[in-house]
This record gives sequence, C-alpha cells and structure tokens, in this order.
Amino acid sequence: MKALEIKNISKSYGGLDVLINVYFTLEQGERRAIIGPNGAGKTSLFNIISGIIKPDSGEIYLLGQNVTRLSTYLRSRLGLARTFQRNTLFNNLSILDNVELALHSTKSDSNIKDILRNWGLWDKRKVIVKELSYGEQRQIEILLALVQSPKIIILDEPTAGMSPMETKTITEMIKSLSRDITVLIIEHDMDVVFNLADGISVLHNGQILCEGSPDEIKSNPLVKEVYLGTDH
Amino acid sequence: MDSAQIIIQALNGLSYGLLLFLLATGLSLIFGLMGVINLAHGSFYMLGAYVGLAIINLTGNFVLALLGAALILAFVGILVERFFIQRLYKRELDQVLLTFGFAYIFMDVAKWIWGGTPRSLPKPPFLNSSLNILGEAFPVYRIAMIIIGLFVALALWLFLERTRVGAVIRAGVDDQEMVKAMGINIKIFFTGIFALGAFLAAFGGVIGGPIMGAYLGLDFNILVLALAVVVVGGLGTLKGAFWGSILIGFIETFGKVFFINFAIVTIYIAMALILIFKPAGLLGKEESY
Amino acid sequence: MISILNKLIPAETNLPWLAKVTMLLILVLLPFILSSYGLSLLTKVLIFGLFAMSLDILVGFTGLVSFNHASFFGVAAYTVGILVNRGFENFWLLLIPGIAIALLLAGLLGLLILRSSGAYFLMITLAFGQMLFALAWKWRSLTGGDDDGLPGIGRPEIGLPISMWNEQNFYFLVLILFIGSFLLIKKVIKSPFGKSIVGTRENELRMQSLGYNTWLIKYISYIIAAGFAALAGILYTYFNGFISPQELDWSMSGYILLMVIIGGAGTLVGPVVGAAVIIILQNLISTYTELWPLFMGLIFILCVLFARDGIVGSLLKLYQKKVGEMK
Amino acid sequence: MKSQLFKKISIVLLLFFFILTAGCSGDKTTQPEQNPIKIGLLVPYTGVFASNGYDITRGIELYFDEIGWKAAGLEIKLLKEDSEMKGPVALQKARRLVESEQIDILTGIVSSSVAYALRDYIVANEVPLILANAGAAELTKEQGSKYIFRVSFANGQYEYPMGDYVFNELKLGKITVLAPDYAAGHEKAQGFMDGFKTSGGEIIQEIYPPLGTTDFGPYLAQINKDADAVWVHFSGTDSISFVNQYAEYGLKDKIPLLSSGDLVDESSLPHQGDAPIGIISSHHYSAALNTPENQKYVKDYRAKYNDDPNMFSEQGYVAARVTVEAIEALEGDISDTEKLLSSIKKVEFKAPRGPFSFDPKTQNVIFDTYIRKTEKIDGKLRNTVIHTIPADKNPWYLLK
Repeated sequence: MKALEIKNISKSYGGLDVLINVYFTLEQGERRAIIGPNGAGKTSLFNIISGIIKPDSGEIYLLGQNVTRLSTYLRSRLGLARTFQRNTLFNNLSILDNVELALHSTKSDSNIKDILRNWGLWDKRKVIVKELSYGEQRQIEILLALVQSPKIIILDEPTAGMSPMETKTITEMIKSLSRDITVLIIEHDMDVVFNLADGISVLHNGQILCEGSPDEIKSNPLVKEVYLGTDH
Repeated sequence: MDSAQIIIQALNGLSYGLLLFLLATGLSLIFGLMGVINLAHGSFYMLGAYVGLAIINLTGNFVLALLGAALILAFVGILVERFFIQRLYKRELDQVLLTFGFAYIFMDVAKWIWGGTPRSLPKPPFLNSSLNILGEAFPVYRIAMIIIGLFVALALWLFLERTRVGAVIRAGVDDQEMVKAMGINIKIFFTGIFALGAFLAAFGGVIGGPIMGAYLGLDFNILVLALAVVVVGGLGTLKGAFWGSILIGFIETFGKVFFINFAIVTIYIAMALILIFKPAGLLGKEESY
Repeated sequence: MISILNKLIPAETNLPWLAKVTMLLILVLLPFILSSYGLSLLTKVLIFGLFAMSLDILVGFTGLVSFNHASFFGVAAYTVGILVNRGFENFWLLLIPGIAIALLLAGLLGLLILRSSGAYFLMITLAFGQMLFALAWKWRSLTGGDDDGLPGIGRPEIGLPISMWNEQNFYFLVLILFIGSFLLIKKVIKSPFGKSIVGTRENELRMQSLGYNTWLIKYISYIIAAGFAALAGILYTYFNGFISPQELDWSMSGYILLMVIIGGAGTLVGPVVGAAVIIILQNLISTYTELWPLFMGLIFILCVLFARDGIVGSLLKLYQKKVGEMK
Repeated sequence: MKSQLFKKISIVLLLFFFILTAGCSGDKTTQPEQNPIKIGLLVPYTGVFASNGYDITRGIELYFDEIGWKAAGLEIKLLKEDSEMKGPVALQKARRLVESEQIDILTGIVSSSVAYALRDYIVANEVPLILANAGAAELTKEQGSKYIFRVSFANGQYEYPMGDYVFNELKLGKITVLAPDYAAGHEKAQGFMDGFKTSGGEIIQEIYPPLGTTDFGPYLAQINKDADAVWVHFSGTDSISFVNQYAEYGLKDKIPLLSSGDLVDESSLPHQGDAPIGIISSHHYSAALNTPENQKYVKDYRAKYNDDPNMFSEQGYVAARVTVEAIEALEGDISDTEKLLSSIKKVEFKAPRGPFSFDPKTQNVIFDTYIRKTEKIDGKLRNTVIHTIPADKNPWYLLK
C-alpha cells in the first residue's frame, strides 16, 4: 500500500492552468521534497492533497483509500497532517490552547506536559501565540501538525523566513521524526532539501518536470535550467 | 402584459438598477479595498439628497446641486476617513462599528438641519416631461437616469482599466500588499477611495432625489438595497456591482409586477437563493484561499 | 471580511469570588430599592442581556456575525403568544414548544446559510430574517399582522402560588432563568466543544486540518444560540404582554449586535453590560433630548476609539494588566 | 496587594450599580405645593414618521400657549417622549411617564400598532389615553376601552362617505384602488371601497405596494386603462413620490386621481410641486376651511411657526383642548379617574375642523367630512372645500 498517490491531478483558475496531469506516489515512510520556482503550483497541490480545494480532474489516494471527495477534516482523521506556508495558528489563544486543540483534548494530561517540555515551551505555555517571535510561531506551526501523531505529514516551506540557526533546529527536528511517518515537503532552501529528502520531484508550470534522488536532481541539466540556474 | 408594458417595466428596472449602481460601486470598492462595510454609505446618499435640495433651493440649478452635493459629501467622507477610520487601521470590525455610529449621527444631523418632513427634489425643467413609447408614457427623467448611470459606469470602467491608479485599485482588491509594493501611500489611497465612494453615493442621492425623495430613514432603506446588490454581484469588483445593480433593479421591478403581494420580500428571496447556490455572489471569487 | 480576530479572549477571565457575590447581591437587592419603572428597565436589561449573550455565542465565540438572531427571539415569542391566546397556561410546558420551534428553525436555516462566510453570511442571514419578518407581517390570521400584533398575553403561570403580575416576582423569575442560562452558556463555552468553536473562530482552515468538522461545530453553535434567544423572546413576550412583527425585524438584530459589541464580544458578561448601557442610555437621553440618536452615535464612536474591546473587554484587559503587574 | 485590588473592583461594581439605580429610579423630586397637571405626550420624534410627531406637538403647544399653560388655575406640564413608532419602546416610555412621572393623561400615538401595544397597560393602570392620530377602527370598538378616546379619525370614517360622492356626484363608475400594504392602508381602502360599492360603483383593480415604496413606476404602469378614476391612500414620503410619479407617467391627464385627504395633506403639499392640482379628496380637515375658528387657528399657527397647519397639528390642537376642557369642567379636581373619563366624554366645542364631539358609545370622534379639490391660488396650493358631508349624513356612523 502506498502512503499517497496523486493520480493525474489537474486544476485551473479561469484560463490559467495551475496543475496539469500531476502524477506521483509516495511509499510509506518515504521523505519526498517538492521543489520548483514560485508559481509552479506547489501550494495549490498541497491544498488539493489536504482537501482545501477541489481538483478539476484526477484522484488522490491516501493509504490506499480514495479521498478525492473527502473533506479536509476527514482526511485529517485518516492520518494526514499539514503545515501552512504562512503561519496559521490560533493567534489569540495560548500555546497550551493551541496544542490542546490539536490533540482534541482539553485535559492537561502528562502527554501535553511532556511534549511542551520537550519543545522547551512549557514555561511559555500561557503566552498568547501572536506575542511569540516569528521563529517560535513557525515551530508551533509544525508542532501542531506533529502532535496529531499523523501517518503522513505535509510541510509547506517549514523554514521560510527563519534564521540559519532556526532553520537548522527545524531541519534536525524533522530529520529525527520516526521513519514510520511519511513526509512530503515543499522547500526552497536546497541545503534543507538535500539534507532531508530521499527523493525530489520538480514541479514547473504545473507539471512534474522530473523525479529522482537528490544526486540525480542535482545533476539534471533541465532542473538547473528552470530552477537552480535562475534561482541560485 | 403587452410588449409596450414589458418595455416600460424593463426601462423602470434599468433606471432603478443604475441608480443603485451609483450607490453600490462605492460600497463595493470600499469593502474590496479596505475591508470595511461602510454602514454610513446610505447616509452619504441621504445627505447628498438633502444638500442637493438645499443647493437647488438656493440657486435653482440642478447640475450645480449635483456636483456641489457630491463634492461636499466627498469632503465629509475625507474627514470621516482621515480622522476616524484611519485611526483604526486594520481593525475592520471596529471600523464597521464606527461607520454605524456615524450613520446615527448623520441621521440626526439631517433631522436637526432640515426637520423631519419628507421632501422631494424638483426635476430639472428640461427633463420634466414624458416620452411616448408604443403608446405608453415614460418619464424623460428616467431615461436621463439610465444615460447618466451608464455614463458613470463607463467612466469608472475606463478609470479602473485604463489608468495607473485604476490598475492599483484593481490590484489592491486582490492583495493590499501589492499596493504598498507599488510605492503608493496606502493612507492617501484609502482616503481617496472612501471619498470616491461618498462622492458617488451623494451623486446618486441627487440623481435619485426626484424619485426617492429625501426623508429620515432613507439612509437605511437604501443601504439595505445597496448591500443586497453588492453581495449578489460579488464584493469588490465594478463588474459585480454593475450586474448586481441591474439584476436587483429588475428583480425589484418585476417583483412588483408579478408577485405583487410579496414585493416586500422579493429582493430577500432572490438574495437568499443566489447565496445558497453561489455563497460568494454571482461574480465573486468562490475560493478565496 | 468582518472578523473578530482582533478580539481577545482572555485566558483567565475569572473574577474574584467577592466581585461575583457582590454582583449577585446587587441583582437580588435592586428590586427592593428601585422604583417600579426602574424595575421594569432592569427586567428588560436582563432579558436583553440574555438575548445578547446568546448572540455572543455566535459573534464573539464562533465568529459568525449573524443578522437574523431576532428571528429566533420572535418565532419563539409568537409560538408562546399564540398558544397562550389559545388557552395554554403552564409556563414551563410552554417553554418546550417555544424553544423547540426556534431550534428547529435554526436547524433548517443553518443547513442553508453556513456555506457563506463573512459579509456574505451577514447578508444571507439578513435575507432570511427579513423573510420571516414579512411572514409575521402578512400572516394576519396567525400573528395578528402588523397593526394589532398579538396583544393580551398575560403573565406566566409557573405553577406556584406566586403571582407574576407582581413586577418583583416576575423580575425574580427572569433573574433565575437569566442566571441559569448564564451558567449553562458558560459551561458550554468552557467545555471541549466551547474550545472548538473558539478554534473555529480563530482559524477555520487549521481546525479542518486538525480533523475538526468545522461546519458541524458552527451548525451546533448556531442552534444553541437560537435556543437561548428563544428563551429571551418568550420572557420578553410575557414582559410586554404583546408581540408585533417588529420583534423579528433586522433592526432588532442590529440593536442586539450593538449591545454585544459595545459590551465586549467574546466575553459573557460584556453583552449584558452592553444591554444595560444601551437600554438605560436610550431611556435616559431620550427623556432630555429628541436628538438622542446623535448621542448614541457619539457614544459608539467614543467606545470604538477608546474602548476597542467593548466595555467589559477593556476592563478585563486593564484588570489582567494589573494582576500581571502585581505578580 | 491582591485583596486590595478585589476591594477596588467591588467598589467600582457597586458604584456602577449605584449609578444604574439612580438612572432607573427616575425623578422622584419633591412635589410642589400645588400639583401641576401632567400630560404625557408619546409620539415618534425619530424615523420616517418623525414629522407627524413634531406636527402633533406643535398643535398641542399652540393651544397651551393660547391658554397660558394653565387649566382651572393649575399649571400644565407637558412631558414628551419619543415612541420611535415601536410598540415595545412606546410601552417602556409609557411606563416611565405613568410610574415615574405619574401623568394624569396620555396623548399622542401616531401608529395603531403602538396603540394596541399600549392598550393593556393603559387599562391596567387606569390612565386616560387620548389618541391624536392612530386610526385602527377596532381601537374604539371591540378592542376599545373606557380609557381610550380618539380625537383624530377611525380608518374609513372619512373615506367611506366619499364613495357615494364619487359615484353619484362625480359620476365615476369604475375605479382602481391603490394603498400601502399594511393594516391601515387596507382598512382605509376597504372603507372607501365599501362606501363606493354600496352606492353602486365597481372596483376593477386593487394594488397594494409595500409601505415605504418610493419608486411607484412599476405599479403605475400596471394601472388598468379602463378605470374612470384612481383612488389612492398614501401619506408622508409615499404621498410625495406617488403624486409626482403619477404625473410623470402621463396618468394625470388620462385618469382623474381621487384620494383620502392624507395624500394631499398640507404637510405634503409644499413638496409635491404642481402635480396634485385637481385631485379630489375627502378629509376631516382642510387648512383652507372658511370658518372663523379655523381662520384664527391658521393665523396663530402661522404666526408661531411660520408654516401652514396640517391634519396632524390640528389633531394635536384638538387633543390638547379636549384635556383642558375636561379638566376645567371638573374645576381642576382630577383625583377621581372615573369622573375625569366622563368629563372627557362630554367635551364639545367648535374646533378648527368644525363641530367636535365624542360618540358616547365608542368614544371615537364625530366630525363632518369635507370633499376638497386641490387648487393653486395666488401661487400656493390649497385644498378648497367643494362639498361638506355632515356627520349625520355619513353612513359610516351607522356601520357596525
């Protein structure tokens, strides 16, 4: 059983094709990065995977189950968790509230205490999220996805806007995740990508340009042309 | 109903719709750009009618009244935006509440100055006659309303599509950051939009004056209609405001013909039906994410 | 979009017990001090306070700015009014159909309107509210129409040898139901469900990604709010002795919305304070000047400019700051 | 430290409720040696009908000015409240007037729905209520009470006799009727139609636009061209829009317009341009009446307000005079409500509108009905009385 199967997904807005026949699959436990220039359709793809927008055509299978018509919350219950490119937290609530909501629990059980301790947030648990630094908020963004004990986690630019130090912490954290968890990640920082991913898919103008191991992608001239060459 | 009647009623609907358009565009743009539902928008319309009437009584000149009232209310709009709304930058709910407070104040100011007696604006003499359409009389003034409404719509379209400022406004509806990125002073920009909305509303108040009159309570009556237009058409676009206005104009008019007993609710029934099937209005963007 | 995102929900809103007891004591003692007119105002404040509190479940906690809350208030009022006029007397039994019909209506409307959000939600609720208003206006045989309304509704029979025609007794009935509702609403808000409606207000997308069925959460919240509005509507009917279609009009919904916002959306005490301020001001100012809307408008503007979280919200903030300083 | 804060909070709370209490208890000022007569006036001062409220107030104050604000030697105190045209609001204000101010008589009330809302309270608290406008016929019939009097009109009272005049004098047989879609609009239209049909006329079309319609275009285009005349009832804002648009759509020259007096009341005339010229209407008053009482009234009114009186101000004027006459008949001793009621019932005088009295059975007013024609004289519109139907010739009074 594959963890995730994206079968011929297409989506267009007005006359603009955002995704064209996108097809790829993820094995269980695989860590895959999606890269591509801005406007390639990466975030749209994520929104389709998590069910926030509906594709025009194509199908999505999550752990063998066709979820194309399922709404976001049901996909979440199947074990899909995600983070957002821009922080989407419960800004006016405390860290504790945020985590409790993510855990579907309001009892301050030891579980929460352990998690917050591990993340070094226990002392700050009553702080309102919007008063935290950007880096800390970014951390909580990921934390909320992780505490759901997902089977598949999709991360939309987890290190965007972070300092090199913070980036490193986050990367390590993702790396230390259990290998049972399938990870799909959008990332611009190539160091992070090459550090984390088993495989890479390059998305360009709404289409999968090529797929391969980090080394293959690194040396692919096509990729260099459309992405690495221009962006770096 | 014979064809002459259908034509007359269609013209009625069109003239009414285009009057609503004058009011609704401003409301829609202010909402689209600033995120504020301006609940004082109807007040600008009502005050426009009152000020216009005062100018007519003073000078006897309708055109002067039209421009004078619109300019005066645009100035009031600038004051309200500059000294109050701007202080609550990015606090949309508070801004809405603020405009509600102003609606109360404007209503009382109007009562204070002009008394509670309902009034009507005299039509300019050269438009005070009827046209014969297939044997049915139709007021020339309403034809003039249609022409003016279309003219304003065209002018706004040209402004939004063909000028740099217009391009900024269109961009701003989708993304406010874009406006800032283009190096435009967002505060002056907002003041300008608000003033434009007030200008158009007051303009509409004078144009509509000979038909809708000027009375206390006009502000809220007309506001509800304008909100209906904006929501039915889809918020934030000229196109939405235009077609929404025409549609509501026709629904109101033909509702009065075919569902005479339900005329008080036709507009609400239509609005509910449209929103049930198109939760973001007819021309609104379905997926905002 | 209209958002309440700038409204804070204080993490710890528990007032010291001394303040709570004082407040309760005041509410119990006031009827013995007040003139009969003052008592009637206070009764009205409690009824509208309950009404505003129920709207606050939607506006303040769920983040849905609804403009047809008066529908539930009015529909329940009419149901009870019509039954009373047909000879049904027992107050407690009448509460059942009154509240049930409002819940049913909310269940039905909720199916139709909850796909819209923001300004669209506001307008679609307005549309349905006005349709119900028109129904009450035109269905003369049932509602008495626009002119007569339904007059002649006596005071409730509560099955005890206590006459509700006595204004003090009636006040205490309202007070008991008010406090009961207050505690119940508070319990709902503090429950896991309460947390999930706040989460939905704060970030619906995230809630869905966390596996919450936010549609259902909003739907249930809409129905709960309707139930408490219905109770307020029933009490108001008995208080006035009549009902007219005006009770369902959008201006009534707007009036309640103002109470919520002036008092402080997202705090339960706020709407009650908002109701008190607006009702008392309206009655006081209008005695001295016919230009009372002018003063109401000015107060709104001042409130918005200088007490942005509503009266109670601002006080709470101040209080938290103080407590914070002392720690 | 902390407990000090709690104390402070409690004190603030207490203070707040103290203020609240003070606000609620109203003025319980010490009574002066001689009790003044307290008259409560409850009319709309805000909203669409504010002008009616102001006109009634003007009429009342004009009369009190005339008599120096004294009745039977006692000072008159007029306590004004804004009803906002809303039943619950009006009831709340009435509570203040009755319980806090302890008024002797309540007057005003523009809308019937407000009158219905107040009815039970007024009766329970035994306060005489003199309606100065609200026209629902039931208010002085089954729903009436010995506490409720009406000096204005019942819906249909002056519309009904016009039916006979239209059919037999004007010789118009087929009529289209338009009136606003609310209780009073229907009741007034029904009054005219009943009178007209009883005389032998035929109603060929009825149209009821919503109350507050300003754009009548769609309705005007529907009017049946076979009608000999159009009869309408509109008032306030609606009346101004309607008359202007009736002319605009070219109907003025094709189908004569008949109306209830409200359409061309003096409150609307100055804003209707020349459009109302030629309209024939029936009413209980016209500012152009040629009686000495009216001429004096109009002159005084103009002197005080620099404006023409209208139906509302005249109704206010009459209401004020009724209260004063009733009080003077009792020589100021109004402690016994029963006596006050029967004294009010007996009041009779020559009002600006003509002879005024109450029907002892219903406590509704009895008046003569005037058929008027709107004309332009010396550059000013006025409603010239062309025919008078005395009360005893008005079949409406015989209806059940």
